[in-house]
Amino acid sequence: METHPVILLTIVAEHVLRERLLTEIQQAGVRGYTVYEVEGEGSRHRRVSEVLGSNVKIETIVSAEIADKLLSILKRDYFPDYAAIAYTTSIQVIRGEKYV
Amino acid sequence: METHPVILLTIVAEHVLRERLLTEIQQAGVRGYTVYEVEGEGSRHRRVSEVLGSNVKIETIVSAEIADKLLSILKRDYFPDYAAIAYTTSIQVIRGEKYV
Amino acid sequence: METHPVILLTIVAEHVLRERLLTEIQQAGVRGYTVYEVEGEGSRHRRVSEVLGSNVKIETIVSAEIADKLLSILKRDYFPDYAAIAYTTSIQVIRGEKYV
Amino acid sequence: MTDILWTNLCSPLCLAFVLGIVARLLKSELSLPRDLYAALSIYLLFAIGLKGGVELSHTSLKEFLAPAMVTIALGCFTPISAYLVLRNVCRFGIADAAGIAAHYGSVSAVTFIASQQFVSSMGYPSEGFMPTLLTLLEIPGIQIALTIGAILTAREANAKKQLDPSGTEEPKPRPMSEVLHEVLTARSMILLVGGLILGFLMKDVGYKPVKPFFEDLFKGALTLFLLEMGLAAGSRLKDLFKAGPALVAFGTLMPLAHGSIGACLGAWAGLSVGGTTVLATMAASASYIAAPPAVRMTLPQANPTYYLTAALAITFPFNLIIGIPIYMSIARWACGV
Amino acid sequence: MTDILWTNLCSPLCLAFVLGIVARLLKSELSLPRDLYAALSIYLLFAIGLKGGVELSHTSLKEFLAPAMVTIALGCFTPISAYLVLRNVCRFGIADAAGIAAHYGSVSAVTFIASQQFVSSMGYPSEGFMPTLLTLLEIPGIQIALTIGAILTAREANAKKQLDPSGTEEPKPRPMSEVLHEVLTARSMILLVGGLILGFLMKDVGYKPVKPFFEDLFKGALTLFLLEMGLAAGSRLKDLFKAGPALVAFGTLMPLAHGSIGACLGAWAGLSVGGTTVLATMAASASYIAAPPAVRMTLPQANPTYYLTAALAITFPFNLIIGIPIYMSIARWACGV
Amino acid sequence: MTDILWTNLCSPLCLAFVLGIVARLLKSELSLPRDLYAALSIYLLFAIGLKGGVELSHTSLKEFLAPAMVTIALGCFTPISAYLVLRNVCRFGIADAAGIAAHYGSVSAVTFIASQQFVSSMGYPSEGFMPTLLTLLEIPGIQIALTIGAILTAREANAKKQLDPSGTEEPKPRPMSEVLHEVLTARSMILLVGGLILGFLMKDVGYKPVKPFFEDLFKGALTLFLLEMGLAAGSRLKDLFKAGPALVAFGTLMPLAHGSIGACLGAWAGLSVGGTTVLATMAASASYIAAPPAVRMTLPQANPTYYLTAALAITFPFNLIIGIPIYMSIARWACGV
Ligand SMILES: Nc1ncnc2c1ncn2[C@@H]1O[C@H](COP(=O)(O)O)[C@@H](O)[C@H]1O
Ligand SMILES: Nc1ncnc2c1ncn2[C@@H]1O[C@H](COP(=O)(O)O)[C@@H](O)[C@H]1O
Ligand SMILES: Nc1ncnc2c1ncn2[C@@H]1O[C@H](COP(=O)(O)O)[C@@H](O)[C@H]1O
Ligand code: NA
Ligand code: NA
Ligand code: NA
Repeated sequence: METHPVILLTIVAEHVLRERLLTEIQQAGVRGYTVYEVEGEGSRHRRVSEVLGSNVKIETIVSAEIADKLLSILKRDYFPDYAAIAYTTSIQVIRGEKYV
Repeated sequence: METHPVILLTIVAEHVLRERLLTEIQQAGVRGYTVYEVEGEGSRHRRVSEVLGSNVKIETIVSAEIADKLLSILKRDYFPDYAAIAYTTSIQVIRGEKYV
Repeated sequence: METHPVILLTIVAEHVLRERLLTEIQQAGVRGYTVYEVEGEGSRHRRVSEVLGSNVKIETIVSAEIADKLLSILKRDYFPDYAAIAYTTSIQVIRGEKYV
Repeated sequence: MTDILWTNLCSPLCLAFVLGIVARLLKSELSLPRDLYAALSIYLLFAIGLKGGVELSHTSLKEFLAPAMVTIALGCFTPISAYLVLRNVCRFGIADAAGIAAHYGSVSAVTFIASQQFVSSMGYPSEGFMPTLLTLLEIPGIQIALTIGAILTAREANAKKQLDPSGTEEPKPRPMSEVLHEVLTARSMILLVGGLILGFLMKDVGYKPVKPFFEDLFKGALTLFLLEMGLAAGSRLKDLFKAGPALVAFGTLMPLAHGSIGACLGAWAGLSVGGTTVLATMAASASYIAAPPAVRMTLPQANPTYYLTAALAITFPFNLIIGIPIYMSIARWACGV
Repeated sequence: MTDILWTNLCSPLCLAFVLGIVARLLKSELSLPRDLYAALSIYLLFAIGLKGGVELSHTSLKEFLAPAMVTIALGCFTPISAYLVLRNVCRFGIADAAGIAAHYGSVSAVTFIASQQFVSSMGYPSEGFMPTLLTLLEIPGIQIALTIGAILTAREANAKKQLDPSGTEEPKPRPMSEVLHEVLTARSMILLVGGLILGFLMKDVGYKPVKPFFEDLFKGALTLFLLEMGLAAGSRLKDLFKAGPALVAFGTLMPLAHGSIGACLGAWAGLSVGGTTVLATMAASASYIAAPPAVRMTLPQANPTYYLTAALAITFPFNLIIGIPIYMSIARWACGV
Repeated sequence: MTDILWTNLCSPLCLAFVLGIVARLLKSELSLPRDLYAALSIYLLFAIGLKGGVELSHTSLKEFLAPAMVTIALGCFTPISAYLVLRNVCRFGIADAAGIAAHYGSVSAVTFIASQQFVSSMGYPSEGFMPTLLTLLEIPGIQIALTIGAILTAREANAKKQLDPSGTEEPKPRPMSEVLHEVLTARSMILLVGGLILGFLMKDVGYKPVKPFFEDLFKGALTLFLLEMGLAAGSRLKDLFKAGPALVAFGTLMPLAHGSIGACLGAWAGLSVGGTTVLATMAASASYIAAPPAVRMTLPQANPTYYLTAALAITFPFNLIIGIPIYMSIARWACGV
């Protein structure tokens, strides 16, 4: 089976950001996303999930440019004040044209 | 710690396919799987989760051949009519023999 | 956007281990983790989730040394008697210093 | 009549449904947690079954026979009539027509309950064995429509293949027996039928201690459930435009037709005004618990937007708010009251 | 007085809250499943609304007007007084002061309910329209404090930038209208206001069949909810040290001040002893359902440890256990009983 | 006797359990959502505790002392007798024998409740302090069996190592104190003991307003819970073959032996027929809420298939359907009725 390399961008962020981040990635032009609830701890070590909900994890398969664009937005608007991380993984898909 | 490269096959599909896909991967000879509920949107953009449940994500660590076999089955039987995606990631494990 | 390669260590284990594994990774010096509930089947094929809960998946972004240390601990203390697997993935982050 | 409509609209059930729609139109983040929704639907189905089973233990087979026959007849007739109208009048494709017909051939449990509540609040309690009829009506419609869909789409695909044999590989079709097993052992069937049998066996003496849970809380729990259904319907409203006027007309006129036939047959089978109204409502209603997953799995080519919008955003509110009072009027006429 | 305090402490609500704290201190794994917590809060808010709406349908506009005015006045005054005290006396930064003030300017629904239960168990039932006042008080405080915070932090940021123009790029600020929409359509608002309207429309006749669900179970469900709140408060106790004595003093003295003002205004507006106590409690309470997400989204620079610890681990238990009986004493004095 | 058995079988509890098994055998997709299961078990444990605590506030220490002593004696005896039988008669390994014994040394809360319901429906209500005995019996059995298991497996491992010192590195053993802490602060303990203390403190006056929630709904909620237990037991049925006839014999005869001893001790301690039956049932029952995670964490070498199948698929249904009526017969004889 012939496969194509694409990028999987993963974002883990505090729950109040859920709708904002989904809007953000859709505006950046992604073709789809997968999202689910997770828990976690990080540098901000805030145990606030009782009232503010836990974390949300968003995964989206994108081209390198869109990944880059989204990472800059995250760096500017979210990383300074919010609990949020992001990383990219190289993956292989069979329908390359579906994601770019 | 000595590690071995193997393949992680990830499938995200609409919820009604859950049992069928699990049967499918077990028939293909996988040695284990991990499965959880997610939400998402893709090219089919169907907001049907109120009644049909959301999506399911299935992860299974497999050899390259089994990954290939499963991808062909998905391509033939599921991608045309159902909301479903699949991708593979290269990962490292310490008990390589456990997964092939 | 400049990115740095780091390691994502993923552990999937039976539910009773949740608190113990989180303590374990924190003692190993990780800077954060993400955790969520999953289901699964593996070589131990135990359908015990009715009473013992299902599985837990722990993801932590770490340096290669900590990943190695944690894998040895898992190998010695958990893999022999418990339902548990672990694998590592190479990922890219923009704030490399945040995770080591 | 407007009086009855207004009373009906101010019932907790209708109001909660409308609140759900409004909340969705206001783009509120409100939604019931998924497990609460599942818990409520388990509770409601099991409670209907139990109550029905207890009542059934007071019923003689004789009273029950004619209504049961009539119900099965409705279960065979409605999917076919719906399919023919959808295909020939509304001009839907085979898969879409069969998919929608499966919903209208089956029955909506919540509409059923709402009609039960309505007739008893109007002083016409329905027969105790109505939940048994509900279970009789649930399955055949889905199976018949899916069988029609499976046979005709396969024939169509074959025809295409003969024209162009170089086409892409076909997906493996699913055996019909698997689908039947899924529908027969679906959660809603087990809870309804299981509840019926349990209620029948435990009788009044066993039911009494669990009655505060399964009966006294019933209407309140149903109110919450309708709030969630309103949310679901609200988020489908904008699909009404995609669906087009043909679907809207179908979703309101077909129920009226099926309801009228149901009312006549019910009265003929000797049901009371209440029972006749409930039977008419069942015939008029469209399933959205059992049918959607069955159709999705078996006829994936059918577009879910059509069948979900029709069942949830057109026919359900139509029956809840306007239909049920109308069916009662017809039932009163048919029963000669 | 100690008698009343002891009775209050032995109420199921206080006991369940204490049990939650103790369980957390013992490091027990106990926790309510997330969906149960969500289900209980939906149930409680909707039930308050419904009940209040039914009662409202018995109320004349005249009785209601003065209390409503007074409540809105409280909603505008308390966030400002809280902000000024936090900024000038407790020496918090702008964002932290505004964030905390948003909580104290709004109202805690559970504290509200606890005071309602308390006064009626003491023989002073409160007015039926109190839930309406609750909804009036919920929003303005949050908006006012957030507006103060947004304006002043923006001014501060501008000032900094002029000193050092080479600073890093600023995050895009969020439009205030988005925040207002979020607060107005938040789950708690829809359920409370929606419940009020539904109750008002369905009247006693519609409410009766759902009463076993929404009224008889209310106190038991609230007991479970307080168990979870105790767990949440217990896990914040160690933050008390991080928070420092200023926050502890603020979290107990500010409620006393706001409560006294609320009691005087309530009595002046002609409320009964029960109603006056409940209004005082609302003024004294700090929101932890509506305020935290609004503050987190709009003022991310404000440290959540401060506002959550103050609202949940200081003011909530203080009001629940000691505050409410005190406000009732003040209310009795203010009403001249 | 067959009469009593039939009545018992037609109780909502047994019927719901059987429905669950049947649904699983039919391969139905039915399952309670996970949070509903958790919610029900929290509710049931807390409600037993509360009710017991309120009743305890009516009990003199004198009546309570002898039954408490006898209960602790049972808690120390049953894990040892179970271990010896499993090891020497059924020929299980050390870890497996200790793991299973931990379950039979502890107690099943649902079996306890079922026996309470059964005796009161038979006209022999049990003493109010029975839930206190339940909590006394829950812990010691688990601890004793785990201690036996930990010591003996360590000794065995050492012996092996001396024979073959080149073996692989051993996993770090877990400190016993951690396990004790986990068992003592487990959810079920906090809810039961916490409920007892709360009930004791709030007395009838505090209990009254929460009674509709915690008491009137109890049996209905328990019925739903048993449906889920039936599903769980049903999915273990095929493990019965793997488990072998020794385990089946153990899972039915050991309860009879423990139940008989419990009945004699209960009658001797002055309990009524109802209380004696309930005590016998507790002795006969096997835990499947507290014991499994404790055993899994401490004795991972023990195969969960054995202990879960024994507790859930053999002993639980045996006690529920046949055991409890038998223990009542023995209790009547022992009490001389
Ligand atoms: N090193 C890490 N590995 C995995 N997840 C992390 C890590 N650091 C942070 N996270 C996740 O990202 C969320 C926000 O992190 P932070 O901004 O560091 O507070 C945390 O709550 C975790 O869910
Ligand atoms: N680009 C994407 N990135 C991540 N997940 C996706 C993407 N596209 C689709 N998905 C997931 O796969 C499901 C089915 O996609 P589709 O078949 O495109 O409708 C969606 O509901 C998403 O959960
Ligand atoms: N090949 C695999 N692919 C994905 N997940 C696996 C695999 N094998 C095991 N797992 C997960 O790891 C858990 C423990 O596996 P095991 O120790 O093999 O019983 C299982 O319950 C699965 O959730
Ligand atoms: Na129908
Ligand atoms: Na306030
Ligand atoms: Na026992």
